[in-house]
Amino acid sequence: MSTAHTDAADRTNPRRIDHTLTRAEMAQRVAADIPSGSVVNLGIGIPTSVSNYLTAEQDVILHTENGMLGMGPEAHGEEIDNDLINAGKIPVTELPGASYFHHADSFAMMRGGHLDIAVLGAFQVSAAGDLANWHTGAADAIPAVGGAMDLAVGAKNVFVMMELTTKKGESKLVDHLTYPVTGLACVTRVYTEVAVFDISKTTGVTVTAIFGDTTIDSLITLTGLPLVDGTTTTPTTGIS
Amino acid sequence: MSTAHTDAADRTNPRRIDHTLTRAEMAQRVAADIPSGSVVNLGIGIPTSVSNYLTAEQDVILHTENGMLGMGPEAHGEEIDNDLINAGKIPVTELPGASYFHHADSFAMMRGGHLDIAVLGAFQVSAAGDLANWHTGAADAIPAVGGAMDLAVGAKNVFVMMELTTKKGESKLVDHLTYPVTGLACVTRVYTEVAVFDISKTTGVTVTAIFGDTTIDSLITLTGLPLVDGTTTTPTTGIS
Amino acid sequence: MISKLHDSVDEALADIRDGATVMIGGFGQAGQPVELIDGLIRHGATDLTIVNNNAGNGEVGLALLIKSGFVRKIICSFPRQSDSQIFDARYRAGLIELEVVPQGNLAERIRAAGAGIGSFFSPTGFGTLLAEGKETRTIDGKNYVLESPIHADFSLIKAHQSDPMGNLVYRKTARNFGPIMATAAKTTIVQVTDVVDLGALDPENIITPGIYVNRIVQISQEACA
Amino acid sequence: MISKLHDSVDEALADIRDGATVMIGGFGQAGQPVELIDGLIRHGATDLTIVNNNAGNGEVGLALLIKSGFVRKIICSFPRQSDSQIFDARYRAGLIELEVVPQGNLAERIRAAGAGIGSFFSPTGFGTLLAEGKETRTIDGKNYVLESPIHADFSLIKAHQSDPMGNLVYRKTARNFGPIMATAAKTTIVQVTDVVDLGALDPENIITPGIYVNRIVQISQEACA
Repeated sequence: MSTAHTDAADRTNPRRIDHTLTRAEMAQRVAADIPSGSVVNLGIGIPTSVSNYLTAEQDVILHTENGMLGMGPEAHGEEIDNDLINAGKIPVTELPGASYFHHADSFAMMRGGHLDIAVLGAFQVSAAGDLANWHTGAADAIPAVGGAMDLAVGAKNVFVMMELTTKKGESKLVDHLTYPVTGLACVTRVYTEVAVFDISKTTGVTVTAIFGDTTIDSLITLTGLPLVDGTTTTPTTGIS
Repeated sequence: MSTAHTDAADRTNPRRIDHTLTRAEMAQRVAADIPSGSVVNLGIGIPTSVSNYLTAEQDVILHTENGMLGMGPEAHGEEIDNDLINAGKIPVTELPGASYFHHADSFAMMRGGHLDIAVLGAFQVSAAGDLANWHTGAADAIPAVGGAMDLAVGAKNVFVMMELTTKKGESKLVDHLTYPVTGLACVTRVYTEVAVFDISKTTGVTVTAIFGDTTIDSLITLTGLPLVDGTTTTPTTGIS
Repeated sequence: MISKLHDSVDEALADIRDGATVMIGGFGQAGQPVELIDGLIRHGATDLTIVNNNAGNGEVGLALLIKSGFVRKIICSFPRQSDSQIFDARYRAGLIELEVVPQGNLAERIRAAGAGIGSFFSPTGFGTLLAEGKETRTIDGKNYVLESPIHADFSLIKAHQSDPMGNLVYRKTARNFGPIMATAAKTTIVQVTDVVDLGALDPENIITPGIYVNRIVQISQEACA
Repeated sequence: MISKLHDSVDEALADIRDGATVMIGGFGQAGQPVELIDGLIRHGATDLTIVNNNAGNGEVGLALLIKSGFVRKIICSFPRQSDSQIFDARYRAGLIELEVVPQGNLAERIRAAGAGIGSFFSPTGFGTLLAEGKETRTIDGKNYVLESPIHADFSLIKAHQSDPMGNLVYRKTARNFGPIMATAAKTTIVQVTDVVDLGALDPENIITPGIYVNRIVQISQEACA
């Protein structure tokens, strides 16, 4: 397990894959990394698609901050009930063992540290785990935050799913945020199409998986960060 | 209505009665003064007996701080259910429209000002409405407070039921408390066997009813307080 | 028994005065008191402060209330949406004041008002634009922002069933802000789909005890659809 | 599906270590987890901090735990009762530490721990002996005392029914501290009268969602009587 694999085409090593990931593959990878029995909140947008890849055996319990645990898949046709929606206001279903509660109880659950993982999108993540995902900072933007700040500080682990670069080619994993902060030192893992990064107060940013023709060196150049190569060591779950 | 009645034997004036009140009569008087539809918490001890004199037409809703609204009379025989008790840990019954809730919700209800009246016992009440009813202050006493401080600050109106004097003949309605305080400026009315007192920030202490051969002058002498004689004026409810 | 049932929305809303703070329940369509909002528009009270999760969608309901110029200020977590054009336009024109509050702080501040809490330290928002100017404190190594209760004059909410005393149950995620808004207002007005007899609701399952509800208006399912 | 059911009280309590803070539910007999308390006595962990409304009655349960010398400190609202002789004696002998907390502050502090609140301003206790040394503040003309959350390592509570995920319902006033204590501990252990199948509890009526419950032990009604 501790032998270094440098062959990008080595398909037996999930930490080195020979193509960059599609969004679906990213979601699939996030889903596979969620420990059995976890309580998870999937943010609006791409993170929602993670639910498509969770298996029944994983026994993951989905929380939606508008007041439900045990959320099931999106509702279709006659299943649709306008009183049963997720945080993205999309009709969903209810699984056995579900429960409903009001908003204060729902956010107390989050803020009190009772969710294992929140999966969120991001504009930027810093090397210290600071998250920016609520406000572009544009002068004419109308601020709107929803539950983003609560999820950022509340969940025990915050996983971010994002493209690593902006349309202009700038890294979204940065030394210091230039977008307005959502939460400080909260992100523990970042999934991108070219690599997965773990963020730790003690060891900094570690690349735990790498895809396509990306190299550690190219990531260091792109991000300007002193990245640790964790693609050749035994992985840990990194979940607290 | 505004004519002065000085004849203590005038039985048509409930504000001047020719005998001092029994505890039952005190409870009856408190019950009669509770406005229709009020939400009321009756403290442990003598205040509990007020419930015996509430009429069905009054539609009073009883709160018990261990987690219930719509408490009914004490349970007897086969009615007894050990999971259904009041704050004095006595088995009670449930009325139609009752509801149960946990301790934090129950005290939030109280602290948030949603109870109209709390009826409590007291060691002392001050002219400013300060209440002492939780601690004798004795050096060897083990302090125990229960919900007394929460009720004192939480209910919109705090009615006290007590004998006016100690066994030594000292007034329990005082200028300043000598017992440890339960709550400051919280008592709005005091029912005793010899008189009823209303306490107001603006007008001070007013005697609104007087019993037996008690006189305003004898009450002023006993309490050492500048009492207002309200036994000859049109009463107001004094309930906020 | 005292019944809190009112015959009409208009009667139930009659004493909402200009300048009132009004909480409106709902998250998306779920729990939204549509008929009460429409009644508030007819009622015409102005200079309102509205507390809601959003700032209106499309051209109806809260958006129409805002369009009518009745709203001086809105306190919400998520004003900007794809169809929040009415709010957006008035905000950009400087015609409406906005206080953006993280959703969990919004809920907890409403709860604090109903629970008699003076203020509380919340970890949410620390170090962000939304905490600027607020008192902060480090407690056991974690950073917090001091948040104040949000009180209201009126809460307009929607529930599923009520008995005549105002004991309420909700349906699924339509519960959302209803139970806490009911506790935070001087006067709570609820629209319900069903009114049931006293005693018909199981005391174990009542979500909002009737003492938090002042007025009930029944809006049949058909009218809602 | 992951089941949280344990076969025995002793197994469920096995990892409670010396020095732990343990919340124990119940108000009077209602909601008191009698079998779990007896198990805690058998288990023998010492130097415990116990959070309960009272400090034991008679010679059984919490009183016996105290008599056994296992309790270093108790946090409660009402220690002194007609039959609290065991606590009284140890307290007067200086053998047990006591923190008296007004009952509503006790409940709110437990809730704050579960809800991630750093601290909060409560009106209860202002100007009293129980607020001595605490920070105070006047907010909108009203006086408040700053109160801190009470966290626990373990909560031992009693509920009426559970499903295998730990979703709980309670009975009448036996609900009392159970729902909030379940949220405030790292590990919550519940004794229930009935275990029902997954899906048998109505999601609208679940009082404690299963994510707050770590271990379930069924104690049949007969054993409780």
